[in-house]
Amino acid sequence: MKIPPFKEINPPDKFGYWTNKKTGEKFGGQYISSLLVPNLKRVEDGFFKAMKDKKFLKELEEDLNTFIGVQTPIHFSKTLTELAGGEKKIGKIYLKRTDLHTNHSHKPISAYACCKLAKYLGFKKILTETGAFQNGRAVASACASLGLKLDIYVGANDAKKLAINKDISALHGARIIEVHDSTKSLLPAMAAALRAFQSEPDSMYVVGSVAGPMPYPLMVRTFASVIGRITKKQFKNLVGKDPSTLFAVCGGGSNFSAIAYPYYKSKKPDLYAVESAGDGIKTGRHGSTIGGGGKMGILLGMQSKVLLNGENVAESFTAASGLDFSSIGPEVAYMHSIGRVKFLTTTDLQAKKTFMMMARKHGLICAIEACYVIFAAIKEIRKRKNPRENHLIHLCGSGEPNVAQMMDFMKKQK
Amino acid sequence: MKIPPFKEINPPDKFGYWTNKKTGEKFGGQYISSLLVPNLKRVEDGFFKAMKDKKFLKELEEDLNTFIGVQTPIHFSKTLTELAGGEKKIGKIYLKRTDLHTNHSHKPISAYACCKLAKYLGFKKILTETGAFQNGRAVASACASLGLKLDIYVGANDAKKLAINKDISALHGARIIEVHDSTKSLLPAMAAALRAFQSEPDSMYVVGSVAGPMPYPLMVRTFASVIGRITKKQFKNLVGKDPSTLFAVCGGGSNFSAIAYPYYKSKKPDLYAVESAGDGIKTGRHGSTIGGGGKMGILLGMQSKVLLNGENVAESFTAASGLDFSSIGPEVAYMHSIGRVKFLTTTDLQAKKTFMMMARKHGLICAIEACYVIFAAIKEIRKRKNPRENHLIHLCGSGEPNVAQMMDFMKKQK
Amino acid sequence: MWIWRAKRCSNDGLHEKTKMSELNKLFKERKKNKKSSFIGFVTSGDPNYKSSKEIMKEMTKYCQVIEAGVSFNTSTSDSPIIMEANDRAIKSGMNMSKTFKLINEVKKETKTDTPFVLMTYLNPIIVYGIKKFIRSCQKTGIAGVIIVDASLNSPEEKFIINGLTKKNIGYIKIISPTNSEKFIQSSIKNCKNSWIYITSYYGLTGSKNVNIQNVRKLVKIVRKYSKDIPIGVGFGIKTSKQIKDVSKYADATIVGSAIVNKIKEGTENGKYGRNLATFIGSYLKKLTK
Amino acid sequence: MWIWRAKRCSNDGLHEKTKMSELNKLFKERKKNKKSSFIGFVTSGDPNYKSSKEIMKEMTKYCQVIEAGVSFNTSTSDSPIIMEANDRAIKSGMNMSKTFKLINEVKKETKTDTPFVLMTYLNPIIVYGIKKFIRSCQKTGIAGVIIVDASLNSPEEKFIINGLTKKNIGYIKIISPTNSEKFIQSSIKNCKNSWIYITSYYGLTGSKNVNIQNVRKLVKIVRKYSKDIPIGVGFGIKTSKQIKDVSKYADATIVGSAIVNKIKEGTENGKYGRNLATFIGSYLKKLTK
Ligand SMILES: Cc1ncc(COP(=O)(O)O)c(C=O)c1O
Ligand SMILES: Cc1ncc(COP(=O)(O)O)c(C=O)c1O
Repeated sequence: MKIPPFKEINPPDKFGYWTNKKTGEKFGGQYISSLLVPNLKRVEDGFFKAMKDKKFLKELEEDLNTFIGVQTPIHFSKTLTELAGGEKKIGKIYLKRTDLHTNHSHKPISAYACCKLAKYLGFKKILTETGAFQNGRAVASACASLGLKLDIYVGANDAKKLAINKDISALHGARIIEVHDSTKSLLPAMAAALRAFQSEPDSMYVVGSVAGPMPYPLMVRTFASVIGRITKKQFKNLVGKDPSTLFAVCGGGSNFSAIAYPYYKSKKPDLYAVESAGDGIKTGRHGSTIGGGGKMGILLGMQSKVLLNGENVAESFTAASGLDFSSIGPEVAYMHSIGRVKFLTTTDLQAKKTFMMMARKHGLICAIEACYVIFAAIKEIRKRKNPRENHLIHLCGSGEPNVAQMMDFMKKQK
Repeated sequence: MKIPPFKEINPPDKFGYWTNKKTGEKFGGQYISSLLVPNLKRVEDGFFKAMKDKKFLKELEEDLNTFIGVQTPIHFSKTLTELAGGEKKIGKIYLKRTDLHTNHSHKPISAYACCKLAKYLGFKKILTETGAFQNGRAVASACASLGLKLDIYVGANDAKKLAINKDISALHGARIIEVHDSTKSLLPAMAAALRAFQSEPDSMYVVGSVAGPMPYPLMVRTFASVIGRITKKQFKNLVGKDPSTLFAVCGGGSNFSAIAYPYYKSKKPDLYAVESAGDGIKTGRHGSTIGGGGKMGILLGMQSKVLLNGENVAESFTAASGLDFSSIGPEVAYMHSIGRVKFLTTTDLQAKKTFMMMARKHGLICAIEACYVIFAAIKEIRKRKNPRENHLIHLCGSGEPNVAQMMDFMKKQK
Repeated sequence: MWIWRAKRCSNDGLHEKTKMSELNKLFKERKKNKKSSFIGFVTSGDPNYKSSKEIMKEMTKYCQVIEAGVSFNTSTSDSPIIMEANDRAIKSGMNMSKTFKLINEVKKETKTDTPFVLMTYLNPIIVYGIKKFIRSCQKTGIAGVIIVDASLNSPEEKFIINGLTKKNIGYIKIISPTNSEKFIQSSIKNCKNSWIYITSYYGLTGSKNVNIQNVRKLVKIVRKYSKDIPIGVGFGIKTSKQIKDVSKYADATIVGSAIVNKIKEGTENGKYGRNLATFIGSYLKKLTK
Repeated sequence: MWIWRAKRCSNDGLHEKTKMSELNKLFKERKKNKKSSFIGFVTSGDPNYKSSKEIMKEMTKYCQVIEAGVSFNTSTSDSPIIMEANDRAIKSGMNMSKTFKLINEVKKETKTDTPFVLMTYLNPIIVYGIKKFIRSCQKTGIAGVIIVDASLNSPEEKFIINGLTKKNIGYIKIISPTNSEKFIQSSIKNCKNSWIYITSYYGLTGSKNVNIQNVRKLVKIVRKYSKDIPIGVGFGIKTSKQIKDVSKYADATIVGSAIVNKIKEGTENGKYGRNLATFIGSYLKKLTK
């Protein structure tokens, strides 16, 4: 199948803002030091040029198809359908199998595409940040395959953790730089990568989600939307119409917008983004920017909803390293503010139990991130109780990186 | 794409033998205790019945397409093509991306299909053996998804090793049974699983390769050949003709026959099976049944080439747990004996260096098993030196299970 | 049938014929006296050559037949108990030719007429050489051979049966409760010159207790196809009471795992050689009284 | 231009006007005497409120202007040295309102007329409230504001510039060697009521040594678009020699990382309060002599 071409259906204004006309809230923008201005301009101009360059697009399509493997199936899940009440009560539940990509999540698409763009623009090196090396691994793989150097910035505390994807990033030849600022976790690592971008003119920064200063949120969702473009067509072929609901997890929002983007302007499906409620919203230990009452803030070059601790950005807490982010991408925050996307939350415990259920009953080792969305989806689908509906859940990654954590959980459950 | 239907082009005789007419050598058969006779009959009859049952085949096809994800791409590898000398010297090198399956190797296809057959035949439980839990994980995933119980037999020494696929098998709910016989490794584990099959009439044995008593070698290659059937059609669509050469690794032979089967009766491509030479054939520490001069023997219910140590089966040595087998499947041994398949060997060190090269230069974390075939293929393709050729390498799995081992190797290399 | 065999093989000399008749006579004679024969199984060379020889010598006092297992490291049908015995034997350097040597020495040193039956897998035979194997059986005076994984359709089995039959050596097949009548019928055909081995349950040796129900059923089926083929029963026989119960239906009872377990126990308590042999002997005495 | 500003903001009272003039006068007067102004940077509240106050008080003796950083934990443009200072300040409970309080107290206690410039990111301002921020600047007598991540196109910058201008408070933009002339021209426009900040290289504060080549080039470009806007130069200035070299081209030199490093050194050696302040003081004395 050819990848349906990209169509811009939700452009930001020329300054990079999505504006909620009713509230006046502005999402996005480019909040950066003057020193970063030329770098961002080079990336932005390059991105728009590349998106019009047929040769670039054709090569990218071939690489995505055969190197990343984006033509993943949609699986009709009898197990989940039955779990939610059965076809006669709730309709059918489908899983989009993004776990089957090279490097096993949605991240490799935008990581690869951004690195390909970097090469196209003549950059020799990539800078990126990572938490649990999910983005780190995806970028490292892309850089190795494209012959680019790579520095991965990681919080010193995160770097201490054992992680298979960390080792894999090293095997790909990436240089791993520990960041000792602030919470020594993802947020300062991202800030450090942006700072490095300000020092190394021959390097291009690649971000791990639909966040950061323009053009990053736009660029990442445009590249990542390959998933949604394929899915939309696949689902129509399979079921005959668009899904009634679409559920995706939301850390920074790349995973959500990757699949939901092509549906932004249509009435159907109902869009649900699921955040990690950590130990529970009330405990304060969570990663729910929307569900936990995040406020407008400006961080890492963008304006969006942010979890704040006074004037500083608050730390987020979640068992899912991929959801450990105190803000969300500006476009997703905008889509929420205009009411197109509903937000749900799942606690860590619920997600872990869902992981076990998926392993035991479905034969799938899902990324823990995906388990937040599966749990919330089943709950919501049960509520909707409509046998004529078709539900689509984004199974956004496979769970090898979570195995050690889940073995502990299994032992404790016994 | 629909999976091209199975056609029997290389049937064994009614007693389960492939006979080399020139030498009189017989491969296959059913060498088992009388107690196993009824069980094997039930499986054999069931298998032939299922292969004629349109409903069974249709369901299986859907599951393979959307649960296992068998429609993986063929990737034109610029990196390997250049490494081998460039298009102008050696033609083009393609990789069949079997690493993109659920559970990341070719094993899940036959594992899932056999378990599906077990369910179809009314068995409640599966018995299987495993070395490094590659087969164990594949069967565990299938059993979880199909609602079957599972006992995995594993040599006590193998069980001690840390292995992510072992943990994953446990997460899928499999019972893991340690075998303390003999070398406490794969071979006695396989014998133990067959013995269990003799004790539990409600359980069906599932084998990890194209080995064991009939109908297992036949059944596994028939199911696994899904890969080859898809590949043959894909390659024709992509390149316009069949490949000139086809390279696949060979432990027990399931991986080789999975992709090579549909080409058995045609002149093209030249078929190459690659074995592990361990520390080098001359050291005696290797896993090359053919390359290491294995003799005809009878083990685990079949007659085939075997590495012997006096009257006993010899232990094999290799860094690749998936190739740690002292024999090869009877059909592959037969194909070799009639000259249709050439055998090559790669040492552990060469394979490990290839792993590093693939990670660094290709951005892929390949199963170590796949690295044996990549190394041997490049070497052979360089020798052939024919710019009009198209080469196909079976990238049979992804290398997460090898990461710890390879990190050690990388550190020592420094 | 035996007569026909004897006739067909009459050119094979008296020695073999006598042996087979002896074994046959033994079963029948003891049956007349309402006594079943007792067959003791050990892995030859367990725990090592010397001790095994002493054990077998001791066994000739209590067993009407000795079944000697040939150790094989990839056995597909033995219980863990016997697998361990195989491991012990292999570790001590045991193989096919030493097995023949061992039995030969036992026979010579005890001057016993206790018949020996070999239990083995095909691979050791193939590696040793089929023809050589048959010759060695003949030379050593082996009375019968059980090949666990020789299936009815394999060319090897046909070849071996022919060879053994020519030398007037018995070929013994195992049947189990789940085998079809057709399979049982064919098996009996292959055992024409010896006896048939019934397993009392579906499973591994030593894993459960003998199942008399199954034995009765199987004997009935066997008798449907052969009035007089001797029947041995094994699997799960551990006590003298069980021996007596089974003997009501069988010409012979086979005890394996229980004896092998005793060897393990003795070995673990530091017994070797004669010491170990008398330990096994006193156990067999109790078992067979 | 300053006059125009003063006029437009004439209703804003004398206090602010005087301050701005003072700052402006300062630069010009010292320039006349071939003396450039020295701007010292510290993170306010580093290592804690009390010590920071003593340090700032001490700084009034050696600095013509004090640049006080508002700590922010997700800074996207500070060197690791300054990030650490931010961490120390945040840990000790520093925030925007305490920064105003601190500066207010320094001013009162020293009765100094040394102007203060705030360096901050947008987020702390937004959370504090933009209007409230402007009011507090006015109340505290802040002379100028640098907002690192306020971009030319953001509505926040426009809003803040307007507010500050009305209160006659300077707004300072940073430009660097890689910025386009167009960007520099727009930046100058935004700095009309204050001065423009030139970074001597492309990178982070304190990461390299000052690059005079770049400074000369940038000064030239700035002068193309404004004959008289005061120019401050920062990034990589660590020695009195470098201060003198840069002063040939600039109205002011800014030293940040080097001072902050000294604070770290002092703190690590157990110095706090006045003790730490005199330690910094003697360093500044050498640096500025
Ligand atoms: C498997 C998986 N799913 C979802 C996410 C969340 O993606 P995003 O942060 O862009 O929402 C991640 C992030 O690492 C991930 O690895
Ligand atoms: C990735 C991979 N490739 C190849 C093989 C070898 O397959 P076979 O033993 O059937 O030849 C294995 C076996 O585990 C494997 O896991």
